[in-house]
Amino acid sequence: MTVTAANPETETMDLYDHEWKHPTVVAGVPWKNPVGTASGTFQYAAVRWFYDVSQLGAVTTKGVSPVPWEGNPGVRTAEGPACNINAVGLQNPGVDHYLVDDLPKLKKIGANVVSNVAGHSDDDYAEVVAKLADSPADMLEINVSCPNVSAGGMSVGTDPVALSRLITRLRKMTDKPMIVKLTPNVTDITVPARAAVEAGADALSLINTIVGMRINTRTGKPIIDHVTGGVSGPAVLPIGLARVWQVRSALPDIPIIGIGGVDSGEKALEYLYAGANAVEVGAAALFDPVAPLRVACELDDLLDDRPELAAKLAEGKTWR
Amino acid sequence: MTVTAANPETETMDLYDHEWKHPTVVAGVPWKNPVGTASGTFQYAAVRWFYDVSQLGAVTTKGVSPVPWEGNPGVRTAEGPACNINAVGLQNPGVDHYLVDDLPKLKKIGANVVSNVAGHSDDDYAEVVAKLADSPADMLEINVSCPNVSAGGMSVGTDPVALSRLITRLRKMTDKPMIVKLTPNVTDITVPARAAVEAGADALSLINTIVGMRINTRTGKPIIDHVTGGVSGPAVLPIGLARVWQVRSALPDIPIIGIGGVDSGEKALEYLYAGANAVEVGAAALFDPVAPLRVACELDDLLDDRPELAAKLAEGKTWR
Amino acid sequence: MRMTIRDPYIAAHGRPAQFVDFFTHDPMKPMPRPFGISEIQDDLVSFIFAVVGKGTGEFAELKAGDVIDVMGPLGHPFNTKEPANYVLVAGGLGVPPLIHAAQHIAGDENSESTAVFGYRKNHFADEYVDRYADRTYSIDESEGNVVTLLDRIEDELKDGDLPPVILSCGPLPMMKAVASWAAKRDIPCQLSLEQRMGCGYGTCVLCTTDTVNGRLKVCADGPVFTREQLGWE
Amino acid sequence: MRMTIRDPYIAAHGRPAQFVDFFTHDPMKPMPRPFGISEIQDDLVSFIFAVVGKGTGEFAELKAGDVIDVMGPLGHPFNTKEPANYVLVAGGLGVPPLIHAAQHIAGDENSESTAVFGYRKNHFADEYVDRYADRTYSIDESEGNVVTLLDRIEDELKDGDLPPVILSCGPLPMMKAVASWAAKRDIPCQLSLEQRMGCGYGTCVLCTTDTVNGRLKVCADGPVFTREQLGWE
Repeated sequence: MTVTAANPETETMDLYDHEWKHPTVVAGVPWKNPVGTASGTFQYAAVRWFYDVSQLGAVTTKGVSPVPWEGNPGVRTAEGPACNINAVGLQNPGVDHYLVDDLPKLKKIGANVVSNVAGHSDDDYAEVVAKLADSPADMLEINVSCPNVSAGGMSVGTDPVALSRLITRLRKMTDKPMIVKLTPNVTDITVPARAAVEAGADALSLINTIVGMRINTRTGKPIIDHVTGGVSGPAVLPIGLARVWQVRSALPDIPIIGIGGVDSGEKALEYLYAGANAVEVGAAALFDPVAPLRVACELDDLLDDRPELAAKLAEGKTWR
Repeated sequence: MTVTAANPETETMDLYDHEWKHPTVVAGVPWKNPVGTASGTFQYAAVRWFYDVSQLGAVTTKGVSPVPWEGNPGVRTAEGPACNINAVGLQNPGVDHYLVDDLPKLKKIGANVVSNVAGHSDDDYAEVVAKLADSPADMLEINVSCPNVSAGGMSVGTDPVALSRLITRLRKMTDKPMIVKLTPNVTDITVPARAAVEAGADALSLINTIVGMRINTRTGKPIIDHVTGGVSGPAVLPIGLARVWQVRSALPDIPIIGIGGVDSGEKALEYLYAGANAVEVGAAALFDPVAPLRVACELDDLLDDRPELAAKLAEGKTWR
Repeated sequence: MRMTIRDPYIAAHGRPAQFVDFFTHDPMKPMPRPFGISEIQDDLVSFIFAVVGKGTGEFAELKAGDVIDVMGPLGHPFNTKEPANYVLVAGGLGVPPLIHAAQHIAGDENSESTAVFGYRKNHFADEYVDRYADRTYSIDESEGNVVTLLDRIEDELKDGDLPPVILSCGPLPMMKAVASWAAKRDIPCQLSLEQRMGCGYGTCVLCTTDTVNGRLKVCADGPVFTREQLGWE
Repeated sequence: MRMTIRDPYIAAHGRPAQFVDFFTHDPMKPMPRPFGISEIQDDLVSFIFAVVGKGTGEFAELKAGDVIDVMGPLGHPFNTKEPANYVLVAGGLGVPPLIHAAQHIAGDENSESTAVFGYRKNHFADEYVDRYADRTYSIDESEGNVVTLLDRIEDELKDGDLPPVILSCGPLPMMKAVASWAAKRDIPCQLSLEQRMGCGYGTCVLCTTDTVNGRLKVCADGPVFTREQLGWE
């Protein structure tokens, strides 16, 4: 396969023989570097052709539910200015398939695996976490943006009471480090952030996608059959940075994984200065399969000139 | 002054001699075309050199407060991918100055003027609305995104109870059509939308800017002295469209002015199909002074091929 | 628009119905644009596309010698291993991959091909496919559609030495009609689907289609599916 | 980097300390980049700038004959109407507008100019300003700063036939030091401020500075303010 990445810098960097200089620690788990994949944009079967994913700080796999989910029908994506809009609806083959397929394959090659958990009810989440509790997954990430019947059909991430109840329940089921992935579609993200941490979350990842849509001006109809979807990509960078800054200001000690618009080491660095311990690369991998590895290499080199920041990260601390 | 606009189409269109074919009506007020300026990006003294602003559907002036406001000190702006981030802090010379300067000048040239009202307390808003009630302003637009002491320092736009109280109070003070400009920084925008309409708003405009920030990776510090600012520009288009779609779905009859990322007639059209009666052009005017007029001309021509939509707009109705 | 790129890898490995992701140079349009391969000569790979927006518009403005970013070949090709009379049924922008299919089959002495192309107006691709197909039939909207043609040549297909196998690409209603026509006559039918795509290589799950085996990715599980897989009757 | 554009309007109307907004071709960077005019010859306008990011980097890669979008001249210029010995005190990227000031004053037989430039290392602008200024003094960080120079030439300024008027542009701490030096000696002082800008033409109110008359726009009310307006002592 001919792979020519969208970013010309890729061609001048040796991505495939990089010696990592600046590791980090997230909620007690060592990461080779502060860069992971964002859930929903990573399928091992597709990505393994492009690079050795065990070289990343972490691999966050697609959300798994207790049973296979088919996701949304029809057109699931539209493009916005400098962004992608997706309405996959968390299609996945279910946790049982994950436990015998993606997870063992990723652990076999030595990847640091964050298993993302999805559910449409508190019981859904509990069922998945119960099965992952004894698995070789390194960390769990709870996706609380899915519409949830236990929260009246709203996403648990927008309802701090429902969120607290859910995380309290899951906390009792596993000692694995548990990350809660927050949605930005709230008035004040520090409210669910605090609720998650007080209920036992070991770390927070943010932001999930922002609700958006496009319209086909030839038909006058929404491009995506589900009408709205989640916006991700370069366009959301300033919004993600502000949310990380806000949560870091409210919660000085909780590990934070910054997500949103990271497509270069420079942008990853912005998240670290905003108070994140690490970042995840999402939409950029749709435009450039090797983006997560490239970002990790770029960031590793940028940290050479920032020994103070690098030293803090190495100890699991952050800039702010 | 040499004016070469960023959009090459400008050069091939005659913006200065356009006969408007497709008017609209917003809350009973006729607009020559469905395109206005967005508050905060329009200063008559600066824009009048570029084009005849009376040719726009409406001119929404910068927010005015009871007394002059100095806004935020230091660096107020940063650039994001395909967006601007601003932290002006509503600097303005106050309502008394507005009543003897911008407003009479705009009315003298025949502009359709929407006067944007800002306040840091309910009394602030009331004082401004009282003075504008007897003015020649055609419509009022209430900016409820400012931090407000009457809402405990939060913006009234994020607190439906405080919003309802404020709009109920202002409603009694004037018969002028009153638009409430909603902030997107809420969990569910249909809640403040409904609160505003039930309290007497004649129309809604949305979206105001989204909280965002950038960091200078040389210093590790936020670029804007106020840390966060409001994101506007092409990047926010999908988010604005989704909010308009949601509000239109919840409130079938209220006039809506769509704002966010409009820099072409095509994008204005997306808002109209999403359910807006009109649009406002904001950040695009920072990159291209004639953008509002250009968008109006482009949209007017695009509506030629959409007689059904044009007919609805002409009657003050919408596509959805 | 016809565009030809020099890429020895894609030229050597590209098979009919596979596609190549093209990246715009406009960062406002970050998503790749997938184009089906329409012809391969030595290390040159050709594509035929319509300008539908500013993304594809950018490619229309390329000049000879320009360099662009591409990724491919992607997806699973038509299966043309069995000796057969491959009936290449295409409409609209489904035509280019079937020109490539004709070219590919022309290199296989055990099979032959019959092009059945439907156009809106201009029979733009006949000149290309004529070079490879053993027979070319085409029709435009003023006369009918591809099913009109299939009805016309049904006896000919039946009476041929090789069993007919339909390979089809085009608008969904056309492909469904073709699949239905094939089902009634028990003719094997492979369909190359179009869908609004994301990454193109199988990671984002943005382009799916419903099959009897569940919702599968068009980019990585397809774009070619059999009529049976799609459950079209 | 030195860049020259052909623009008869700007060439005819541009005055010292006025700036021109340059637009990138990258839609990800929609904000204009303001550059101060450094020299005007016939209908050619020159700018000197440092590449500080990808926005300015794009301009560094332009080739002769390329066309770019600009808007200008913008802002209020230095006031050089009164006969005086204009002392052009600049540092870093504040230097280019003062080359233009020297050029402008050279065309006025009633005034003269004295360039006082501070550099980090390389005295890059001496060759340009020498052509226009009546006297040029420059210094780099190894020897001191512009105030060192001002102290050195203080007597010369006092004893000259024309009264000294300081025009200054550069980093904020430098300009404050210059204003303070001028205040103590009762020398008039005009300062051209730099600020992160938005529109450049006065509509967005993103670039402000505190003055005794309140918070004013750098782009439209400035960039030149007197020491008294700024209240710097």
